[in-house]
Amino acid sequence: MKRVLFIIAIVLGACSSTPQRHFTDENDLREVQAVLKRDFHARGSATMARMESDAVQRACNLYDNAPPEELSKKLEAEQMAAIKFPDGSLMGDWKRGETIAQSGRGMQWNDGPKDVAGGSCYNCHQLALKEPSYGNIGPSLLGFGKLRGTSPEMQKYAYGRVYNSKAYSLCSQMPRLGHSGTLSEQQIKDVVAYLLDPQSPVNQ
Amino acid sequence: MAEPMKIRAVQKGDVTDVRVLMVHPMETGQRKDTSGNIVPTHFIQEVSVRLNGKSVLEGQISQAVSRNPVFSFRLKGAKVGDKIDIAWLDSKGERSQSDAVIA
Amino acid sequence: MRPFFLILLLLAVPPAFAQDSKKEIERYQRMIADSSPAELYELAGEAAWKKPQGPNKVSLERCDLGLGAGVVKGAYAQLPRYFKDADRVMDLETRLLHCMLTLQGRSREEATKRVYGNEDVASEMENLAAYIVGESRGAPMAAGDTHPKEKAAYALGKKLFFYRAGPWDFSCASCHGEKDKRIRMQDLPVLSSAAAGPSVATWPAYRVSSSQMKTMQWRLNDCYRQMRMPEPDFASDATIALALYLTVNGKGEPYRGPGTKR
Amino acid sequence: MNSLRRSTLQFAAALTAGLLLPLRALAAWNKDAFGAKTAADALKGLGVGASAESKDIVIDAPQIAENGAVVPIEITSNLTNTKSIVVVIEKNPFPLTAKFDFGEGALPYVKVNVKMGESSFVRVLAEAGGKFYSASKEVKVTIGGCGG
Repeated sequence: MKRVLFIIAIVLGACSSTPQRHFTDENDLREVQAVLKRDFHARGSATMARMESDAVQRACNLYDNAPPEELSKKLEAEQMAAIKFPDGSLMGDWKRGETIAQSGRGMQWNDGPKDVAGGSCYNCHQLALKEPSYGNIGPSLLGFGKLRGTSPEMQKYAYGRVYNSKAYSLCSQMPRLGHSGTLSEQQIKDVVAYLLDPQSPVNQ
Repeated sequence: MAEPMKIRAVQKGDVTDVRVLMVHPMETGQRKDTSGNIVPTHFIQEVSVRLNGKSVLEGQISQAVSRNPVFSFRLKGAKVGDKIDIAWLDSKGERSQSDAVIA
Repeated sequence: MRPFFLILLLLAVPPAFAQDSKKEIERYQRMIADSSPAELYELAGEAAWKKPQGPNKVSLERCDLGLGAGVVKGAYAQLPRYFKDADRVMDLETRLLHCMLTLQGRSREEATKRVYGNEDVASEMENLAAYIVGESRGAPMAAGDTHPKEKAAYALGKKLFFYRAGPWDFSCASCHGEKDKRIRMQDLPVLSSAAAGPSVATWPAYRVSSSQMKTMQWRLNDCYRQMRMPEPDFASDATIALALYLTVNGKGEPYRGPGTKR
Repeated sequence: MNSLRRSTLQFAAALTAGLLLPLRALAAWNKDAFGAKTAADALKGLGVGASAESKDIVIDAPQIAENGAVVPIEITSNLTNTKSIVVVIEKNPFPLTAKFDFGEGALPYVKVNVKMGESSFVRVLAEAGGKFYSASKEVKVTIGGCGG
């Protein structure tokens, strides 16, 4: 019991004196952005347009990834509204989905126009048990479809999460794979199948 | 004539620890160079270690030995001041030979 | 990112598998460090340091890396730092470039034509870095953190570290900001803390996966590539500020490079 | 890599002093065995017969290798008068990786970095007293970085 009290004490301590934020105000953000624009240059597909920051990035930067509640809700709703959900089934081919989940390519300056982009999923998530080399920045998705089923609502949730994770959790570290143009509609459907399809190794 | 090897031979009690660093690409024939064409196979096949001119170890190796090979061997019955020379021959017939004195 | 106190309450303990595989990977890292060709680059770097070059046909042996002209022993462990002659904070590669321009009379364009080598031929900068850092082995790292410009560079480095940008909204902290995180099997040190020590103490490093000796400038360059950002300018203030931020965070760690990594 | 100053001097010194003995014929490289696509064919090519498992062959290899390009393998044979050691990486395209023959002055020990295409068993065979012995160890090759 003593140990639990001790932990709660730390937690309260940490909350009361909120740590000094990394960026004081919008001007601070602009100064850092100016340094990036001065000291970087375009290369391959990575153009300097990528230095522009949108409302989501500004909010997450300014508030150390924990913006006030109503700002988060507002921006999440805007992001959700921008997701184009295809009609009909959102489950594609889980075999292609596995290749996408394994591949870390896409959007880098050394990715050529002919290179097929991947989702880098295994970098951060566990998915199929047979792949021991997985990251843990994101939660484990082992047995995702077995646990949650393949209802249209679940397909839409999975599709939306992959398309734009910030629509669900504004400052999530998961890239906006659809919103950023990394993965195509079909590729996202294939990833959804990899997550939900009972045949997929994720659900074995 | 290929780059010389880096040999370190140190006497420890009655055993001599020999470590040799060789400069060689050890191409497997599966690698593509920066402009995208396959680099043909090219690797060390034979290695010979001699103590004072007498062969003590003969090795045959494949392209599965890593690039810039690093070997460690142990000799017995040698002493500080003895001479070790190591030679290799690769799949293109290139050779290299270096020697060192046991410290 | 869940608020701070929730993480504390969860006190997640990594599952057993990840625990002993972490131990096994550390064993692998020790084994490849034992039998590494890194030494070959240190030798080549020593030769490059002494080789007269440029219009002035002068070697780099009079280059002041911070401890006096030509002093190499222990110099890297005190970089990056402020240099009065250039009125600028510089890391090792920036300082070497400075000496190439001022002592050897070389043009910036020529000296930076090929700063990153390949597995067949390392770059001059990579060989030089391997030699110079090797001469700081054992010295506790002590990058400059007292001069106003050093403090400003640290502050800028810290802001760059936490600034999320680019199509994937990543900052350095996205991967290097939280304990016990991995990308696949690759452990991610929290570089915004003292845990940066072992990392900055082993870069530059021979990368077995590419059979190349890689420098700190390359390390930052390649991280930005994988963050899907445009390319940082070689030896720019942004890269120096980041290098200084990481090295000051790891202050006191005994330097033990050039390292050998996967 | 431009010239290596210290080693070059070492090499040059040997040349001038005439110490450089002519290169004798090295052990001829066994083309069939090294060209074999399976471990069994490779061992047949080397004339290595059936082997008994033996704990006297000690293999020190990482359980997990972050990258298959450099996997350090250290082998010690404690079998009395070991004549040779053979290293086979079963899942490699060409499994036979190395064969070392030990003469009078060398201990049956070798450490070498090898490449592994994927996770696989590393099998080591030793010839001692006219008989063959073997031991093996599994090495898991993982993907370390962001796979990009």
